[in-house]
Amino acid sequence: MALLEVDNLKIQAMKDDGTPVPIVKGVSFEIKAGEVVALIGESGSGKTTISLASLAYTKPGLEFSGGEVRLHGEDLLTMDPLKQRDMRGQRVAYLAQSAAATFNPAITIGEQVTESAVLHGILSQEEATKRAEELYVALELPDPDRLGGRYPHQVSGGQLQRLMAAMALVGKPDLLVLDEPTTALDVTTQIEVLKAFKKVIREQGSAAIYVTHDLAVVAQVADHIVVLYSGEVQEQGPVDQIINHPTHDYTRRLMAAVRPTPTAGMGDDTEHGHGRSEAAIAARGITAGYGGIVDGEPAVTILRDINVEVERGDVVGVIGESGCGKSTLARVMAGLLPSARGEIVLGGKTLAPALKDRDRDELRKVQFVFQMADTALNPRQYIGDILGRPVEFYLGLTGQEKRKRVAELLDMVELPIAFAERFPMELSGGQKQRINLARALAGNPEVLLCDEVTSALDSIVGANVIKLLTALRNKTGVSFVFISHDLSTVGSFADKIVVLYAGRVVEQGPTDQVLSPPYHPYTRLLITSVPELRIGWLEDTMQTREAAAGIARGVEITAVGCPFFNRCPIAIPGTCQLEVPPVRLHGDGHQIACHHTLDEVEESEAGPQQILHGYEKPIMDDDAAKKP
Amino acid sequence: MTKKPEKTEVGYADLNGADKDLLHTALNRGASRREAIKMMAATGLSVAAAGTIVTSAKDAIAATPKKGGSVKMCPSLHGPDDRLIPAQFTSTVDYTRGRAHYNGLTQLNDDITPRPELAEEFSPNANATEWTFKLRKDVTFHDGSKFTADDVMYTMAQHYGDDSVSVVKTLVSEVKEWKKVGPYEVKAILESPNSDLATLMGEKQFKIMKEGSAEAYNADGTLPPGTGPFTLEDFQPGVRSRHVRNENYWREGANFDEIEVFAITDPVARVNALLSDDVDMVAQVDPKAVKQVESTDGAEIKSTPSSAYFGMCMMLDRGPGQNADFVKGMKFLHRRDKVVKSILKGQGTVGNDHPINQAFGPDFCSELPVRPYDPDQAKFHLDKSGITSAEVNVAEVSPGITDVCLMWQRECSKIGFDLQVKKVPTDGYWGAVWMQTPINVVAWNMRPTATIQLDIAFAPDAPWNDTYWKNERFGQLLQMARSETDPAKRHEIQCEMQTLAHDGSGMIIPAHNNVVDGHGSDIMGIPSLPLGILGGCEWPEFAWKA
Amino acid sequence: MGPMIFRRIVIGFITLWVVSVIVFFGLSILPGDAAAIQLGQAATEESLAALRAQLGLDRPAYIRYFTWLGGMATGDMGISNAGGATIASLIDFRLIKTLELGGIVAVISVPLSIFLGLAAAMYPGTWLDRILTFGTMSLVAVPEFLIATFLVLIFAVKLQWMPSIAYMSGGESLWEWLHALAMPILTLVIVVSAQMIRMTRAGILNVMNSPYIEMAILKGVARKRIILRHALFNAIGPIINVIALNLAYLVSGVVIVETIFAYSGLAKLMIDGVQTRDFPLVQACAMIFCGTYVLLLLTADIGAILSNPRLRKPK
Amino acid sequence: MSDTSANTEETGAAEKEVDTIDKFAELPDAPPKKGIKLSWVGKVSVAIVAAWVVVAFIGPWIAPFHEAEFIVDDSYVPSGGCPEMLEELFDLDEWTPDAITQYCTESDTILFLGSDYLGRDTFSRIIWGARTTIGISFVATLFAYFVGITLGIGAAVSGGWIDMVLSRFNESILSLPSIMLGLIAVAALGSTIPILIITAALIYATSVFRIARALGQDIMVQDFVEAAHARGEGLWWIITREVLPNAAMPLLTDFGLRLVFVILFISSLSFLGLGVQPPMADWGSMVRENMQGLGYGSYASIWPAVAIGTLTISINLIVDDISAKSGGSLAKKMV
Repeated sequence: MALLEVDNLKIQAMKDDGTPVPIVKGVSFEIKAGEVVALIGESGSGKTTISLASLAYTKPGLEFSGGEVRLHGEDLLTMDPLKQRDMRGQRVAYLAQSAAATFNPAITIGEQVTESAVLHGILSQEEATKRAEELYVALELPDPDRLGGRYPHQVSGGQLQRLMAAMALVGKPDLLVLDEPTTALDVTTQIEVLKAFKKVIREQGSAAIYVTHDLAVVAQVADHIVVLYSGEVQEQGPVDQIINHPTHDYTRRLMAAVRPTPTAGMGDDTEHGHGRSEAAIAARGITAGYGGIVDGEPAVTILRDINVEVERGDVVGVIGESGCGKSTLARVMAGLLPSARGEIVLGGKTLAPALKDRDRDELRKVQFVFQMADTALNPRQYIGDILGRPVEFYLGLTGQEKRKRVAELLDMVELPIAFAERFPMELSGGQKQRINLARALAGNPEVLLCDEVTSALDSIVGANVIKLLTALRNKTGVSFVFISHDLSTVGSFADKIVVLYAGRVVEQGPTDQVLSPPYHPYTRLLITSVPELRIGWLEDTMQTREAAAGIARGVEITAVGCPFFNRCPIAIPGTCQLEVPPVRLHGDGHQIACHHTLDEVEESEAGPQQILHGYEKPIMDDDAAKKP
Repeated sequence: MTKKPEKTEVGYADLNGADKDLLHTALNRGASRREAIKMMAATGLSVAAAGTIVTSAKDAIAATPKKGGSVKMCPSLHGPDDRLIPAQFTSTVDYTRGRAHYNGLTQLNDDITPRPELAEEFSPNANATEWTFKLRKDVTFHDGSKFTADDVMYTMAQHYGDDSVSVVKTLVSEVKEWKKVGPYEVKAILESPNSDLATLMGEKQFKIMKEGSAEAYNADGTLPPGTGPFTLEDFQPGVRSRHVRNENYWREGANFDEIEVFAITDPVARVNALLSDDVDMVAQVDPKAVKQVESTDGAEIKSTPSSAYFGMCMMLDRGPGQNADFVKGMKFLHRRDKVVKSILKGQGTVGNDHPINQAFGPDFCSELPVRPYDPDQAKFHLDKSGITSAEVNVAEVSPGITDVCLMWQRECSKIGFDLQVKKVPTDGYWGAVWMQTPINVVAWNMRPTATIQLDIAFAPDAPWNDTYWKNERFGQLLQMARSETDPAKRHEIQCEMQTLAHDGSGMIIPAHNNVVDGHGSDIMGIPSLPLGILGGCEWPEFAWKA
Repeated sequence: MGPMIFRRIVIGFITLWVVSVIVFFGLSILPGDAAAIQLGQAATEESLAALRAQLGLDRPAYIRYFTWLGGMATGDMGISNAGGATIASLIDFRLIKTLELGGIVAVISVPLSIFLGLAAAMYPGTWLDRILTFGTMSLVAVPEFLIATFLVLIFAVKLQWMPSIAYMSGGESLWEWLHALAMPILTLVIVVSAQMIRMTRAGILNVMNSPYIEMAILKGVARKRIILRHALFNAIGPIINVIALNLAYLVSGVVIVETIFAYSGLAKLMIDGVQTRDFPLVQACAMIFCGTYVLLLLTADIGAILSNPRLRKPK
Repeated sequence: MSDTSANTEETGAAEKEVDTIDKFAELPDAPPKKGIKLSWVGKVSVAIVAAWVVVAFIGPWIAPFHEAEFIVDDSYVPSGGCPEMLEELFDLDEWTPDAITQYCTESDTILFLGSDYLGRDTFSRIIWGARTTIGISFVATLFAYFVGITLGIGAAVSGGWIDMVLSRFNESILSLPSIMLGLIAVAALGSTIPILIITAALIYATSVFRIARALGQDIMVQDFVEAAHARGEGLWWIITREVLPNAAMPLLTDFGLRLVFVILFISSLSFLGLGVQPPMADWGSMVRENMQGLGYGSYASIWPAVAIGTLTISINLIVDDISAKSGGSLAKKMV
């Protein structure tokens, strides 16, 4: 008998006027012990709702309207509430998408991790604490013995995500529910978290529901896949069948949306007719940061003498992990954050560092597109007003003309004119992002600064936004500065890539050259971290030594030396941490900042090298040992 | 609530023998106060009147005072400005403390006639321009020092001179100087005759202080010693004072072992405190609460008819008051009996637009008819005046005054006159509103004599002539009254003065309010001097606890 | 946190100064001065002049303000304009009384309110919650003096269980003391608790939507623990703040209760001061009230910081 | 979801997928919004408030007597009493229900809620009072919000020394007992209705200021405000179009309570002998002036209190209902 049987599950929402809206429309699937089943689909497909049903839980406003969810043959939905409570955390455990939000800021990590196990009387506090520490080790978390005493805000996002796993596993549940556990993470971090999850799941031998929209990720962890769209199962089957021989259209669309692995030649460097004579916008020797500025040095320095040029009509991709300063760069260009040193040049004219000192036309030419459309759009304004304002503000259009322009804009971002009468909250994530873009385009800008515009979106939606951007660029000849932590997205349509690390440019140049050897070691790490839609890819990458660099080391912003030193597999001790690496030129405009000569770098990339990942580490856990 | 309001002024004394006996036997039989009142009311008396009668009856049959017991007494006001210097006494709490702590040269009987206190003898010369006071020799202050003429000289000096802050300066302005005749004899030399000086000396502000004690008090707060029936144990301005019986008092002395005096400013709370038996005596019971108190066992009302009055001042020198017809008309718009009945709840007597009433006995001009409520005449005069609207400034200087004005306002509106009632805060009223705005309100306590009562606010040269009514004839009459000693003649003079005020002044006096206080049924022997709360604040030395 | 506290204290003094200026102007626009009020009806030109001279009111206002300010700086609160007692002697007794009453009310009402507030938040939508919400709302809507008088009529006049006034001759035993204070305590507990219960409930429900609460539910954490361990610790900041404001009210705002129960505390004293135009007295009270207010809010903020690890242990 | 938006999904997509487009449109986060829905409690409350507002407008025409009319000579006549009864009976304990039925059944001047301390009709005065009380408190509260919000948001937006000055001043006012401030203002300027309104408004603006300022500071750091900054918008636009609309709801939830405080504040002024000018009826003051009657078992001071209660509680219930979504929902999931 299967561990969990979801049988014709129906869940509905109640509208204000009391009419029910079906959210999950009769979904059935089952999970065998030790098996990982992936629920995939984009937002609104009901995948999270279904996964929560396995804890007999619905989000407020939703209710079960039919079907059964049987754990060991016992229906959870009709179970007595107190028994449901006991079941939660003890037999079925949940890992939420954003650990940062799901950890209680006021309680120590240790207490939160051990809480459910102790409350359900599975373990005593001592045992629980001990087991938690073992799990920290297994999950390759730094100083396990002291971690428990710290508070959530004191550890990094990647670590929190792994701590969630520990929290879920501490009670040795039969079933784990993982809800998009890696979506919010940098690729480099994602890899570790995936690896850690996979390892512990295998060791604990517990079954799991893995909810995601990312097929590539699924390919790494799942045994069985259920493809969902708007609360209905489109297709389900073993992982290789779905990955390799998808039969259903929707599945194929998901496949299509998966980002290709960044490789040379994927970049879009077609000439756009207009000459590359002078830069649309350029950052010259920018040093910037936060806090009071003392002779060109901010209290907290984020960026250190950055030089970036954006040709007319080009797309420049700025890439790097969170905290590397890529957003800061955009903010400096936009004038939101005045630089401490250096200058921003717009079409040959030097701009005032601070926003308030730039005139309206300069402001119009450089537009900033915020990462989160949800927060970037005023929830209390109609789309029509959100778009109308810049039109009025920059172009001085009013009344009929204004409305006409708004219609144009909506059309430009391929949304129906009717949307003008809607509030942002009545749009989907992707649509909001389009509005966000449209607003930036309203004043016919010359440069668009896009800050992680696709990161928060599902793969399909994200892919569509990228298509839109490409189309817009071709249509309007606007130059883009496209900021992302996702190399493949950037690689897929940027003419030029700038790799930032800890506030420094470690490598930049035309897409092809950046994506082909020689790489800066960090670039290499990024490239190899992008999951491939290939079963077993995770294991393979884990063998290569670049991954070693990824393991649990924070980004450190340093004034001297090469910032990547502490993660670099080929670091030269005594040199790298002390001297700023020289910039080495390779072909036209391709620069790599490294102490090694390019040849050294190139040959260092030869043949993978076996290193320790902790797979081999024995786990101090009897049960784990007993398991096959 | 009574069918015969005009009988409210009947007192215990007026009862015929039969009624008296009836009442006495009932009370001796142990009839509860309420039963007794019912009984009297049945004979057609108003409840209020019956109440007063029963009280006095109880006093009359009350056996000899009992010593002992400690009591709490609550006036309506106190504050950081509580004083121990008689010359600056302004509030009942001061008066009460003063009475317990000090003595005066003379003391007043319930009928407001003086009797010896610290002065064992006092006599005017033939035309009352010179008064001699012979002082007792056996009196000592609480600190043991002997009381002599110097103390009297010292005290009286406080009421003279430009730097004097005495609040009764003007009352004794006609005294040219005080002379120390011997160690135990003083003499007052007057510019103009005053047959009432001895009575005046019984007033609260003229209590005798020990020489130099005022300065000491002002300097470092050393409590001034008194000669009074109680010694001051503890005194916290605005909080409370505790007085213990003075065992080596120079005469029989007080009955209570100890009294505590502190104010409860909220009228409702004050009554509740009495009803819940947390305090023994409360001053100034709101007329509206009288019924409530009387219907509660263990608590009683002491209501003493007095000549204290409240009224509306139409100032004759400004605003509408300059128009004689306006003033005339306004005086006709008052249902005086209704004011007594529904606002004072019977705890008062009808006023006749002059400050004197029955409480002054023979000096009251009973033959002057009470001005009727006559809207037609009022309308006639007001129309003649051509004035159609006016504004009266009201502060609750006496309970019910605002309501009286509201009633007035209604009557005005009925004849199409628009009278606005503007309520203003009590603090600062006397300085900023009274005698400033064209129409305002005033309240006066009863004074020791009809002459003073008339003098203080109606004399042409009086600093407090609050309607600016300057009548020479009235002035002359006052002079005559001061020196007149023959009651019959005096009555004539008084009557003429009262008639003049009744017709001429800008003062509307719809009613005189009784002194209405409350006390536990076990408190006996409270005097009935109408000059202030609880028997003119004379209770400390004479009241006792059964 | 050290520098923050220091900064707040400095700001506190600025606030105190602003208050003194406000009070100064406030009193100077009132009709009549201490002398006029004192002599009242009996005032005459010369007696007024004499008394003004005696009280030093003949000096220009700004001089009086600065002399006061100077005195204050050296800790001398001056002499009462009405009565001539030293302000200190008037204050200290009443300050103690005020603190006694406020203290005991706080001791009762704060735990009570938090308990009931939590109870309501723990079972939202249930009858318990409905009754508490409705009850507190009604009590908030009823004038203080009505509540007080009502209680007096029931417990003092009808049942005669408790005294109708909070008067003490001194030397009471603790029990007598409590008995004498029973009514004002009861009244104030009702008045302030109503407020604090509402706020506690609201504060808790505010954080109840957070993902970590949902997570706790999904971990099978019991209702009680969710509220007490997960929600309360995150909601405590605002709750402490409301408590602080209510305590400040207990010090400065209870004039009505003090009047009805003839309890000589500071609030009534200040009103008397205003009504007698007793500038130094009012100023002194204002300083005390403002000081308490500033201190309480500072304490509240410190409490909030201590209760929030983000602020307590920065990364 | 409309076709146009569906089509967008496919811009430049591979041929083979063209047939699938319409089936898989992007799903919105939320359905188009409906108007506010009220629970039955909310509806009842709205009805009550509406009723009071109507009374406030037409009161003088529907009240049996004028607010200042002296109907009977006696204070605290019980509910249903009438002048006829008082002709016969003058003692409290004779005013029994039987007596009332005996004397007043066919009287044409019945005092439904009895008489007040001056023998005026409590019922009529409550009806007249609705006008005064609701008028004053609403206007004062609105004014308080106007001032508090303008300054509060202003302080939050402009920051720097403006914020410092405003905050200090605000703190100072807050730290002083409101009743004393009221006393000073009214004693100095007189207790006319405009003065009362302004005084109450300014006193309660201080607490609105605190809330508004805090809210403002939160909203100011939102992306959409920064977007407006980046666009080059001026202060005025940012305050009125970006910040205010988003601060409105949280501020509204406080309105009900604030209103109660204003009503209570006016009544506590009447406790010090100030408050609205007589004979004008104001609920708070009516409670105060008739308190003596409690001793007689008269409800003359309870009825106005009830009036205050019904109004303020209803308002709070409405507000709660509108912002009810706060928290309760998840909390109900607790076991």
